[in-house]
Amino acid sequence: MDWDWNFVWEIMPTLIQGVKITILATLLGSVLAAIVGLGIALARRSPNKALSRTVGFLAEFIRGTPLLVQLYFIFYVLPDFGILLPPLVAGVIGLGLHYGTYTAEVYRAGIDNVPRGQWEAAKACNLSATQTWTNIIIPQAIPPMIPALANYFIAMFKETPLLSAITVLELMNQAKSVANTYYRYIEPITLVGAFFLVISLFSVVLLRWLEHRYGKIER
Amino acid sequence: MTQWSGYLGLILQGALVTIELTLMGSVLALIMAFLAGMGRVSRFFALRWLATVYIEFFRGTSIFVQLFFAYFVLPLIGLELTPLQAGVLALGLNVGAYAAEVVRGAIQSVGREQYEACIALNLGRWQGMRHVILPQALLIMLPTFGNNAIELLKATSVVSLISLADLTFQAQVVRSQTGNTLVPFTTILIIYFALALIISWGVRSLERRMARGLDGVRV
Amino acid sequence: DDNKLEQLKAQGFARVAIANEPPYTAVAADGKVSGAAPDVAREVFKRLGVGDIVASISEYGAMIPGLQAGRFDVVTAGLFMKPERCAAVVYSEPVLCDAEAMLVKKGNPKGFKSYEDVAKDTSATIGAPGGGTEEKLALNAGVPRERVIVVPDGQSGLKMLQDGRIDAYSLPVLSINDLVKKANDPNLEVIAPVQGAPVYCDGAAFKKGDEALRDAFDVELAKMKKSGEFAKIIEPYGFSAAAAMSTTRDKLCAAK
Amino acid sequence: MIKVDAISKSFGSFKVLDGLSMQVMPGEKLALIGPSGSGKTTILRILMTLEKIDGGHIQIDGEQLYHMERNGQLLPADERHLTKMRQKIGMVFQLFNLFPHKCVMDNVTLAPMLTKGTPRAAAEKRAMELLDMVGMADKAKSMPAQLSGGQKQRVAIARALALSPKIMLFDEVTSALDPELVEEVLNVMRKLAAETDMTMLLVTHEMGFAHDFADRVLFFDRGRIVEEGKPDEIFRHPKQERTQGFLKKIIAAGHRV
Amino acid sequence: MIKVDAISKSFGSFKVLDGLSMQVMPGEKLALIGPSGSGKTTILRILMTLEKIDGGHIQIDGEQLYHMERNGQLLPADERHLTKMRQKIGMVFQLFNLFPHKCVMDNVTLAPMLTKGTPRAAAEKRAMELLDMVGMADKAKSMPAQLSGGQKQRVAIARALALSPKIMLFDEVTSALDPELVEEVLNVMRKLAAETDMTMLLVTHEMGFAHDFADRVLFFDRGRIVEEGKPDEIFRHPKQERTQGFLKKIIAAGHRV
Ligand SMILES: Nc1ncnc2c1ncn2[C@@H]1O[C@H](COP(=O)(O)OP(=O)(O)OP(=O)(O)O)[C@@H](O)[C@H]1O
Ligand SMILES: Nc1ncnc2c1ncn2[C@@H]1O[C@H](COP(=O)(O)OP(=O)(O)OP(=O)(O)O)[C@@H](O)[C@H]1O
Ligand SMILES: [Mg+2]
Ligand SMILES: [Mg+2]
Repeated sequence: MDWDWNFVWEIMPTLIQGVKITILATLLGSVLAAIVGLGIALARRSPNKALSRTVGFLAEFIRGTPLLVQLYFIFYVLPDFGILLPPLVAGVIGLGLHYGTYTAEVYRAGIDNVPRGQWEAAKACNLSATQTWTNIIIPQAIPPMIPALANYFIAMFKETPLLSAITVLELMNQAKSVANTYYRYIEPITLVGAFFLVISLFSVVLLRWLEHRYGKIER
Repeated sequence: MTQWSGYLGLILQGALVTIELTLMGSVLALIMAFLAGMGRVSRFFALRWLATVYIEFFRGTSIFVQLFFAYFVLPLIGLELTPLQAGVLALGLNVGAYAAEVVRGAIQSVGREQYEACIALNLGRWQGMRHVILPQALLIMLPTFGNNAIELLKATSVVSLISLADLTFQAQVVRSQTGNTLVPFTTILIIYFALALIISWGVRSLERRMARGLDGVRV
Repeated sequence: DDNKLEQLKAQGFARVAIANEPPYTAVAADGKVSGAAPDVAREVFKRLGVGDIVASISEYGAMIPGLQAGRFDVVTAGLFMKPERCAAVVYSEPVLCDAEAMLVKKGNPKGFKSYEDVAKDTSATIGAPGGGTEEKLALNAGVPRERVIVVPDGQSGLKMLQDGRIDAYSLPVLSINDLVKKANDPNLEVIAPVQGAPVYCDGAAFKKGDEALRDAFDVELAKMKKSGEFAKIIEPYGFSAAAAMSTTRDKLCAAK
Repeated sequence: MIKVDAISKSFGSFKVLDGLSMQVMPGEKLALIGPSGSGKTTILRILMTLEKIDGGHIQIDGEQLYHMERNGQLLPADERHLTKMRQKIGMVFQLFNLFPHKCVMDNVTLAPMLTKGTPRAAAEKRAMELLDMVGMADKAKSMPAQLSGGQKQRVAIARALALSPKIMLFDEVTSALDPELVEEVLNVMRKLAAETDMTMLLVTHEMGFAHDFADRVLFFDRGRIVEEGKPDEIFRHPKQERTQGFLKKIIAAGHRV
Repeated sequence: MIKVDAISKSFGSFKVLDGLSMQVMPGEKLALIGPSGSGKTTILRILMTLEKIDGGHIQIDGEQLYHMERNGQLLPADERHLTKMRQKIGMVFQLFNLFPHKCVMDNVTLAPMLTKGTPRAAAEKRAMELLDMVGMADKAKSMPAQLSGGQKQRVAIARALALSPKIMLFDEVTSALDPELVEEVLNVMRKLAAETDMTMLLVTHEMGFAHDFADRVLFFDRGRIVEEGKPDEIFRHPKQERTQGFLKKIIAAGHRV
């Protein structure tokens, strides 16, 4: 089967529509993942054993099961319990929850990687717990997290095609619908691949820069 | 009212397919990881370049695109693959690209002093790699390999989109036969989680066995 | 390629694409493939000397590309004949005929009778399988793309209607009836047939180039139609054999 | 004055301190020496409240460190009590533990501004005096990563002094430094000892310095004080066999005593 | 005999060695001293071929180290040539660099078995002799993580000796050790110096040991040899101002000379 450039130009506007939704879903999903992750990380550090264990187990469960199935669950099962979400919202929640369990690990590692000596020096300087967190720990923990968080941002971007399973008209779904209409897969799928590759390569460059800029603290 | 036992059989068949995919995909991923990971640290520019292209391409494009490409586009250019082959190929190459970076990172994280000790003892490059660097790097890779394997397990769910009868697919079938969404999806979530637990347990015990003696505890 | 039939005979089975949309196609609890279309195909192939069929479930939209990519030997899934499709694949003579239906909430609150009615109501959304006839009918009737929700399978469509995510869900009459029967939900209502929508018939669809196989298929199909065996297979599923025998591929493929 | 009364401390099943008691007079300069793992660091960390104790009591200037007296009862100290007690104590660490994201000046002013509410101008004035004393005034705007080990340690000393503690704890403050850089830090400490009347507790492997610097030397072994006395007594005429053995090894290893 | 002829070496724009020349006689024991960053480690690493040189030549026993003679032309050495030359040289590192995943015995036997094809039995017999010499025979089955620093360093010495090099390089082999453990390593080295006729190059901050051990001392500063001579000359009567200053600081820091 031959490559048809006319067809490519014909379907391009449709695919670009899809790219917009894909990017929107990624952005919203990332914001949610950043917040959910913080919640999980804090809950897991909580001295309340019941809370930290429960949240810990739930996070493990979400991390150990496929996002696709979780999306089906959110979209098709939750309505039985009276929670009816529009497709995009359901998708963003799915992405945010799933990736929140990953960002939680980033937060945890970021905090744990602040050397114990810093906590001790803060104590020797007689800083209170809050002062220690805001002045010593957080400023040192955040910069090394940035590349890791950006990494998950890119990973999430590449998982957005899953949202097509719950009728979100993102890039993959648009491509499929084009393929369904014209019975041609080669151009739409290749284009989707190209879109992903270009955006990913671009983000890899960004990521390298972030790593360079924030990757390590000089001690 | 519904013949759940029959449908359970269907889901278990799906579980077998999922396990099969995960195992075969992992083997392919492992092979690719070592080839590309060691290619990345090779002395030869061509090898380094080849490995980099492979890794960036497969990490850059989404697994869905790769899967659809393997399933729908490759046959058009004369490469016939069964759905299972297409699934294993896409999953293995995709996860292999991620794991290759793990291999590279682990090899490089074995301290420079170990390489220098090899030179001082006049070991050849391959001898040093084989007897000194890789055995140590392997231990560093293992936990991340475990995570990669779980990622692969989760990614198998997308093969349902190319009509491979895996867990997720069978859950869809059961759902459309019975009209019940909650039961099949809850069941497969639990099965996925159990499989993930088995993987991480397996990797942990392997790690413990390999780490014996390295931590100063008498064996 | 004239040897296709010989190849199938040699390997002992034919690979068919189905959709898991009862009563056209279905998968039983034990995993066995049934439904009117595969049953007809199984019988025809048996007569041609091909022992069995092996089915893979596929989305409607993926069937023709899959056929072209050599994923299946034949599509037996209620893929209705339409001029564009006739241009993409080669069809057998008609097998299953059905009109289009819409599933709506009890009392048809938006008063839909045709796809045009859906187009006119600017807040209405309609669900349909991606790449299926209904999607195209709705689009042709003027429903904008964003109000035609592509639904992966019947059960999802039913669920989305029940949950109020879509206002109507469109499938062939018999498929809708089957869904409604299983759902056992008094809050649903079927509108059948949809006004202005033609009655469609499907056929077994083969890859271009497999005309010889298709012709052989047609010969056995015609024999079965004549002997009444054909009716015996499809009528229990609710399809009318008379409807399929009253029209021809050429007519259906030429229809505008 | 510090009174340590029969404290014990275990890590898991390993008993690091075993009913240790000692007293330190106000203004006294004390050197803690002994083999690796004998608990020297641990006792300093306990005084800084970086570790909890398992048993025993510690009084500083007549006040309980780990306990509070309430209606004649001894209760475990709460955070407020600990904060109050920590004002008396400063500590300098082996690995400096400077705050890497803050410049030298901010490292020194942070604690006074946050814990005592000292206005920035006053805190910076005092910080300059201290940095001047340790010979680091010209590096006030540098980041820690730009400093050598010896310079870092001198900033760490200034930082600890900024809270004007009565008691200063030094844990092997020179052992992470290149030999050439050791002297500059020891000089600062000599000056400190000469110019202030702070109580100073010093853990060190620099026997020569311990000898010159300390009023009294404690020899630790396995979580107990095996021998104590004036530096001359301990270094020239150790009574205990264990002390003799330790010093012999250290001397053989090329350290001057 | 080692002949180093006008070699230079830069890291980026920083010139570490600047036209350095020196000669070492067969069997000579040489101590390299000097301030931090003066290039002592670098010259040892260059002899071990762990760093490339930017200019100059090195000959070992009359053969070029970094070059090969082919038809009267000097070409850069290839891997095969380097492998051949490395057989003459062994090195012991500051941080031991033992292979953590192999037991003591395997650490020592690995190189002879792989590079010389020595059969396991012969390699183990020789390893036991060497481990016995460094006093580690009873730990042959231990993993490195189970050893103290001094024990690790003695194994590292045995490992380097297993290849029977003619030249041994020691880079601050005791400076990572607890003071108490230094002596056991130095004893092994004394024994080695007395019992074998290996050429030995030693970088150290242990001036006392350098004094007793070396036939000749080189004082390095900024990538050049500033002064050289018999230990007594250098330590008691240094001629150069830079040497005098360095020794004064070291002594002040509490090191015995
Ligand atoms: N957090 C901890 N967990 C477990 N064991 C510990 C911990 N801190 C110290 N120890 C152990 O307690 C013992 C005493 O440690 P401490 O640091 O007080 O010794 P030290 O006298 O300062 O020795 P060194 O001269 O090596 O610094 C050591 O055996 C050490 O391994
Ligand atoms: N790989 C490298 N990259 C950049 N600079 C280096 C590298 N290795 C060494 N240097 C620099 O070269 C100089 C000389 O280093 P070298 O290790 O030879 O000094 P040294 O005399 O052994 O000092 P020390 O007593 O501290 O070990 C130092 O300034 C060092 O920072
Ligand atoms: Mg200590
Ligand atoms: Mg050095």
